[in-house]
Amino acid sequence: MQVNQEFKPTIVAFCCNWCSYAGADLSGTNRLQYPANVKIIRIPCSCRLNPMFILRAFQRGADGVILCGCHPGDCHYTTGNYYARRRMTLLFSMLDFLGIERERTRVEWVSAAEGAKFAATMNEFVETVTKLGENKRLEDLRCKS
Amino acid sequence: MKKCPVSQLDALFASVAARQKLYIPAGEAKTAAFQPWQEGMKLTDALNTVRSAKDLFFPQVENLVNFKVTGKQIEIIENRDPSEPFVVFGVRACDCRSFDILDKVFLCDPVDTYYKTRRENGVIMTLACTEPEETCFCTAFGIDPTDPAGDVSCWMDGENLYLRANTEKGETLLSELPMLSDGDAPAADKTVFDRLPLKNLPLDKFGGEHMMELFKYEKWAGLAESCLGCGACTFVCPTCQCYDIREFNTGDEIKRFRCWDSCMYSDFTLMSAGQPRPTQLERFRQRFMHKLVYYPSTHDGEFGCVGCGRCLQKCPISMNIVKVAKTLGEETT
Amino acid sequence: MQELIKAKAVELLENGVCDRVLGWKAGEFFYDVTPAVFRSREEIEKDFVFGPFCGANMSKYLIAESRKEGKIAAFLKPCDTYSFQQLQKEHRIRRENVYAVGVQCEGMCDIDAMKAAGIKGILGADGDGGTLTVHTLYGDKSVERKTVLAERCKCCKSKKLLGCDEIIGGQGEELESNRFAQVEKLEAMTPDERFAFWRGELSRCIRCNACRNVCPACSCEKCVFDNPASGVENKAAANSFEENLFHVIRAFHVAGRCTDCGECSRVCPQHIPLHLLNRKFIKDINELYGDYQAGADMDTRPPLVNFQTDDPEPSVVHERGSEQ
Amino acid sequence: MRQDPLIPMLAVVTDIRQDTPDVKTFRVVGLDGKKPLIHIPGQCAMLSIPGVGEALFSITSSPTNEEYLEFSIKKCGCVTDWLHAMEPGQQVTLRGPYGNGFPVDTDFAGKDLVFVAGGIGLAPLRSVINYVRHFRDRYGSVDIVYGSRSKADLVDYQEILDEWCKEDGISVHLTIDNPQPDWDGHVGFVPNYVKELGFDTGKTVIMCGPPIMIKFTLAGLMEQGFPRDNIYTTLELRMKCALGRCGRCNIGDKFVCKDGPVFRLDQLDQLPDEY
Amino acid sequence: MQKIGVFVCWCGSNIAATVDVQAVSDALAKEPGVVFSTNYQYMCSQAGQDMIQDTIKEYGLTGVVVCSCSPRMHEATFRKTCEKAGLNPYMVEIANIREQCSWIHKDKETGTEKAIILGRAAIAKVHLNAPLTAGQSPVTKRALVIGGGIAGIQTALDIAEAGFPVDIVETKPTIGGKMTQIDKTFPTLDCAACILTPKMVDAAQNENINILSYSEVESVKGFVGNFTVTIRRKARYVDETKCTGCGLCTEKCPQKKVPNEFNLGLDNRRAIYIPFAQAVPKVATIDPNYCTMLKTGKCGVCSKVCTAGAIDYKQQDELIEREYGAIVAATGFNPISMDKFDEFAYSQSPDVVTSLEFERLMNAAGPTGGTLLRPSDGTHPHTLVFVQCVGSRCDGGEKGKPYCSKICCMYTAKHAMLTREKYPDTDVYVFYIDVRTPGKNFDEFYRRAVEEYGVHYIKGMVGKVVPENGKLKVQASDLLGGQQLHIDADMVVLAAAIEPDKSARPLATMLTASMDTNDFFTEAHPKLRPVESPTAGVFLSGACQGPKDIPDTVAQAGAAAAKVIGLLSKDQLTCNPCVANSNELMCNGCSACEKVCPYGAITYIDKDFRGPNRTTLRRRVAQVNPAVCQGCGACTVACPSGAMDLKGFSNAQIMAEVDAICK
Repeated sequence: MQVNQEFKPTIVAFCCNWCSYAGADLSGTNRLQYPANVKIIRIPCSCRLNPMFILRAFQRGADGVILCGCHPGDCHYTTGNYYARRRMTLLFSMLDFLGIERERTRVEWVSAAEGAKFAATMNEFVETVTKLGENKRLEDLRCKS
Repeated sequence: MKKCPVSQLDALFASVAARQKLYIPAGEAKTAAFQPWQEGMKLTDALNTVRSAKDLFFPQVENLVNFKVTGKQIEIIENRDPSEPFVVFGVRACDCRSFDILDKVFLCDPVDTYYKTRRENGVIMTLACTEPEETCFCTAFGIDPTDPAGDVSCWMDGENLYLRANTEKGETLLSELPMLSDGDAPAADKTVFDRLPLKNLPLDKFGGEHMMELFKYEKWAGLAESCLGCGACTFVCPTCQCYDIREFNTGDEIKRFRCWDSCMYSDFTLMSAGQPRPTQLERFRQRFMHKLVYYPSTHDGEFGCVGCGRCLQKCPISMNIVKVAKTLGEETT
Repeated sequence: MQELIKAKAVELLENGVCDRVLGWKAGEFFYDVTPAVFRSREEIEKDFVFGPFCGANMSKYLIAESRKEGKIAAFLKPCDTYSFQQLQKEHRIRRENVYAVGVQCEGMCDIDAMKAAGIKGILGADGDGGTLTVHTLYGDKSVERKTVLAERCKCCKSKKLLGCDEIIGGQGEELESNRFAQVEKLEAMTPDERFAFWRGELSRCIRCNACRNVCPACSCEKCVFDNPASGVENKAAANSFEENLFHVIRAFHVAGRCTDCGECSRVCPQHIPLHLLNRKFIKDINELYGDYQAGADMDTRPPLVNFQTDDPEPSVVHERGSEQ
Repeated sequence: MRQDPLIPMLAVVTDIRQDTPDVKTFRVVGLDGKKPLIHIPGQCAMLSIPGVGEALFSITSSPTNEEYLEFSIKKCGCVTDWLHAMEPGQQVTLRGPYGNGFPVDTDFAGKDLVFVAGGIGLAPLRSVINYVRHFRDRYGSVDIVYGSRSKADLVDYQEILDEWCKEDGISVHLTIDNPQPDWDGHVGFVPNYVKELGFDTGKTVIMCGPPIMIKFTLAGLMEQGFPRDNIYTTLELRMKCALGRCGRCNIGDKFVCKDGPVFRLDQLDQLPDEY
Repeated sequence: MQKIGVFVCWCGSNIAATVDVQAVSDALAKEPGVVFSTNYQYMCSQAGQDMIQDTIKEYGLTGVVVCSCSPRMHEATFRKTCEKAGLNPYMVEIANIREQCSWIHKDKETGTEKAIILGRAAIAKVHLNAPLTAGQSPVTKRALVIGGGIAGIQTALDIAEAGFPVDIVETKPTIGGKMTQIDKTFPTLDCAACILTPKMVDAAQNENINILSYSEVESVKGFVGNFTVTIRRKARYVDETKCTGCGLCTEKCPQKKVPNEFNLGLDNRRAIYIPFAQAVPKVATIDPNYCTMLKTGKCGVCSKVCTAGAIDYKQQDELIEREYGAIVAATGFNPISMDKFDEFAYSQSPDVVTSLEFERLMNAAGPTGGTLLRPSDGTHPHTLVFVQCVGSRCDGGEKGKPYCSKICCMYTAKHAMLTREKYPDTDVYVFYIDVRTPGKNFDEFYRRAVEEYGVHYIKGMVGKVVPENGKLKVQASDLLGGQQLHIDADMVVLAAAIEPDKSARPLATMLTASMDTNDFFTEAHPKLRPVESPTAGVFLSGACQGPKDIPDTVAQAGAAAAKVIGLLSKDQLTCNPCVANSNELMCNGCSACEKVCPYGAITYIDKDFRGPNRTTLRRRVAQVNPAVCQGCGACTVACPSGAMDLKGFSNAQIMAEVDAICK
């Protein structure tokens, strides 16, 4: 697939406050670079992520949405990420079922110590979404004028 | 009167479509709809479309105007959906009558210019019915399904399509179609219409003079009790025109748009101060009172229903205007 | 069957077991029956019907009816009983106010299937067995009953009547069903094909809310799509995004709770196969987290409020997809 | 731009006055600084802030005011919250006027008028009262009964004191629900006060206020023998288009936005009570 | 409409170098609701905070956005700042333009653009913020220390000294931990037992300390100030209250072939045993894996000899439940297994030992009575090779640990020195990568080993150890000398890396405390909050947080105790006000939220609501206990009607952020 050099996807990263947001901070502290297209939204726990937020992001112009949370078993709230895991699995499967590119959505577990993993994940995700190109299948043209 | 062999229907459509957009009823019986004509598209087998021809003149969603807000300043930006001349073919007599009803609502002072523009741009080619469904009852409202109105009336038998222009717009359209020749349609066989089970819908007791009596009628509760409060009847109805005005904030602009609404919805009249139609009973009653009583009361006795039978087919629980009219009609006679 | 049920309805009313009966009322034709509440022997004798078009899921009505004073008797088909139990599980139905009579079901017919078979102007039908004689404006036609069954009944998952106070027509069994066949067919398509398929279907949506309002799982006091504060409220789908949004979120909200009764597809005026969305969730849940049938029991945790520590990762979607 | 009744004009709020703790009065002019529209007392206009919403408010100022429009608005929902939070200089959109208004030049002409208002209900009546004051010689006696929860909740209190009370041939009867230290006027509910005042049953009554006030005042008036065709009130329902099309304010064969909001009691008697 | 003030921080050059702060504050000034926007060198400085406070007062701000470092750093600071100026602290939002912007981008234009978007998102959120008031919850004035090593003991002692009751849960039959096995301590070379055992006795005798030895934490529920912990007291088959610790049973027990874990299996003990002489509590324990009586029902010798009648073969595990206000994890470390390092022939020759085993071999209370003898033949070794960094500082791969175990350099110097002191006839070689001696008197100590004691320090790695004819052939490279070395050694001592105790991982799950990839507990902040876990009320003491020597451990233990004391000295805790709340008008009462709540914060009541036409409808609705709710938000997504929302992270707020970011 040809990579469109011009295209800079908009990526929304929902990060749980306890692990992944801290992991993102750590990648900053360690000056690990990842593209500026990634914008992070802090949520208390991965289980706070409502599927509506993901669809909202796509509606408003996001090209990819990624959820980062504590590793299963390490949830600050004990079980939150287990629920998030089921919800996201089913949601992503449904989006795939509707023919929407599954590569636009992603869940990655990033601990507070995994600054490097955070940066690597973001780099890789941005690359994947850049290859996919603009989100056309779940767009709202009203928001793109 | 003009005619065109059925075998040349495609050529006829192509000729119309070459001049302006042409909509014809197409698709499987279950999902028939007025669709922009394309090469090879066939008329549907269904008697009528799921949604009525109303959509083409009063679409489900249409932009009204945009606003841009900067600080304390507001800018108003024209944002009408463009409307261009079009022809809609195959409108049945019932749907055609619905435009009389909608016109009275939208074209009275102050004129709704969105609707008016589309009315002016649209040429309606009706098509006479030959094989009605059991749910048809347009005859109860004095509509002759074998002789529909519209800018151009059409009849079709096995061999020919016969066309008659009724208006100047219709004349102009027909005059531009080279494949037409002169010819008169044979007389319609109306016997099947006499066998329609709902043709004698008792409507004598409806209209403005019995308003309060009908409003207070106790059987409304029984009629409304299983209503789910969905908008299926409203949205397939050719005469329902209630709408909502809403806004969508794109982040840059506010788009004010209008969309269909249904008086069956629980939030239709909900306001911060209260709810004048608090239960489904009031909402259900409103819809049928409006069609059978309120509208005739202010429009010389003309009913707000054209008997197309869509709501009979589409109501999830099979409650419809026929059952209401019969129940109310019985009691008050 | 109809006579048995009518007799039972009268008996329950007159014995004081209940003060009203939820059943079906005859309409203008033989197929346009309406769910109705009957309060007297006279009403029942006059209008009560039970036949091949009593498809409506009566459990939805029990949410409101069971909160009223007195006790209501309800005639529930096997699919209705799954919803009935699921709603009890969610504390939506007050069981003590309901006398549930299970009614065995041979599958409901679909008037649109008759029309699709080219039968027009349908006035009535005779014949209880395999063949129906249909009276139309254009003369009598005959049709095999099984060919005009509703789609959902052709792949019936269970004839079991759950949690009823009594049963008419005998208890049934869970059936081997190929109900996921169409989901599988879609899964086998390429994403582009799937996208085209769903665009074609969902673009017909007129947002009449019939699917939502008939759905026993969609029994929210205030639906997010009606709530201006929810951020997803919309009244009419302004574009393809909002069509997708409504149906995805609705399917997600009923995921793990949907009993697969198929009402959404039955009532859709545009014949959108909405049940496929729900079935996709059910199929995924079964495959990823173990078989689960909503409403089948009163105590298991629904899959979306449950977890296993070794659940598959969301990347399973990507991996599964790439096997194609 | 092509015009349509649904496309509003721009207007600007030039002044905001805090009347009571939850009522503010907004002065509105067109972008040219002039009065944006001509109205009849009792008519309404649609105000909106794009992105927040549109709502119908009765025009409080009198048509005789040549310079601007005024709206007295109580804080009670999304749009009104926003209006209350804004500052002068803010542009708004405006369309109207809508509704029938009071028959000030026909039915009211030459009549003795009794205005009965409660709380924010004074807003639509203020337009009529000031109109009547302006053309004082066209009308007979004028009585104004106005009540609120407390002194602080009396809308336009200063104008009432400074202008209405001082004008000859106008009797102002103020009341508040509960006694308070700095109040030496009447204390009690409006319906009872109207009864106490014992107006002549030949007078024309114009009422506006909360439903409960209307209900009991009406009962009192009936008791006293007022004819129903000489009592006027205004209705408020949810509206979107204000053109009699969107269907919300439909009561019987009337649309409140078009055929109302002013109704005579005998007219209301002919309509279903869905208000 | 909020009146929002925007404050953009330069963070010196940390932000300003890659973000045009002036451009950011200018751009954000144009956002709706923003009435003031500025930038400043250090917003967190007193001057910066004063500026915020003055602006709040001057402009009547209802919301504040600070574009600065991570909210994890200074959110609390700025909240306090605003609170002092009379603004509700929850009307503050932080746009993270340092860690998540300036530090990860090099291009100033990109950084500036992103910073503006992040600022916009924060502004969009503040528009929807509502003032929140924190609730209060009581504090149970008792602490739990998990692990009874030197870290746990010191923490418990300090807490107890402050007057708070504290329980120590120790999985072994005695407290004391690893330090009991150590012979001498560096750099002072005082005897470990001499300094540890008095502390153990202190702990045992302190009225405020309750030692639950031979016990394990089974489950933890609750939250800061209000933990409920279930502790399993494993059956030791000896009544603790009756046993006098006379030790008669341990002498008479016929089962003599039980590997003695205290001496790391270098000798044997009995099936009933007291780990060592100074054990606390000094109570015998029956090892059920070896006791003939417990396994076959035949024997009962110990029961016969016990004059106190303390033996109870029928004893069962006991579960006790206790309430605590604070929990300290002090689970300590273990040397890693040498399985993966067989190039050093650990499994092939008993004369290849780990450093901890070497400690036992040097210890007077050890299996050899303190005489250094080869385990294989009991002879005196003449050539010793110490190998450093066995499993430490291994980058990548599964073999070892990526980190430095920190203590090995020093104890190896100690071992080498002690060996040379006791047995001057021995040759001692130490192979090292680097010698790390950053500690008080550490380098001096190491230099003494080299200079005074003549230990051969060789920079280089040992490639292979081959047992041959009773000798250990050591192949190594001398990096400085640039040559391959072959040494015939009598003993090889491996400085095994240390790793967190295996019990730490399940414990972290129970405590909902996070861990790093090496299973060390994560501290709330690596510099500013080194003894707290991110989970409120959970503290860290000792090597469970990272490799430490004894002085560091004791220091951290004291610090953890200070934090615990600070917590327990409060009567009420201010709760997190960002909790879930249920809109009763929309609640269906379906119980989905209740099922996913990890804290049991949601209950249901039947409540009457006004229905249409003056009717009353009774509905089941959810209620959230704000003192128990921790604000994870699981319920908000489980709720289909959206009745459940989370204060501070509401649906509307998050969606406003999404909108601002995607715009």
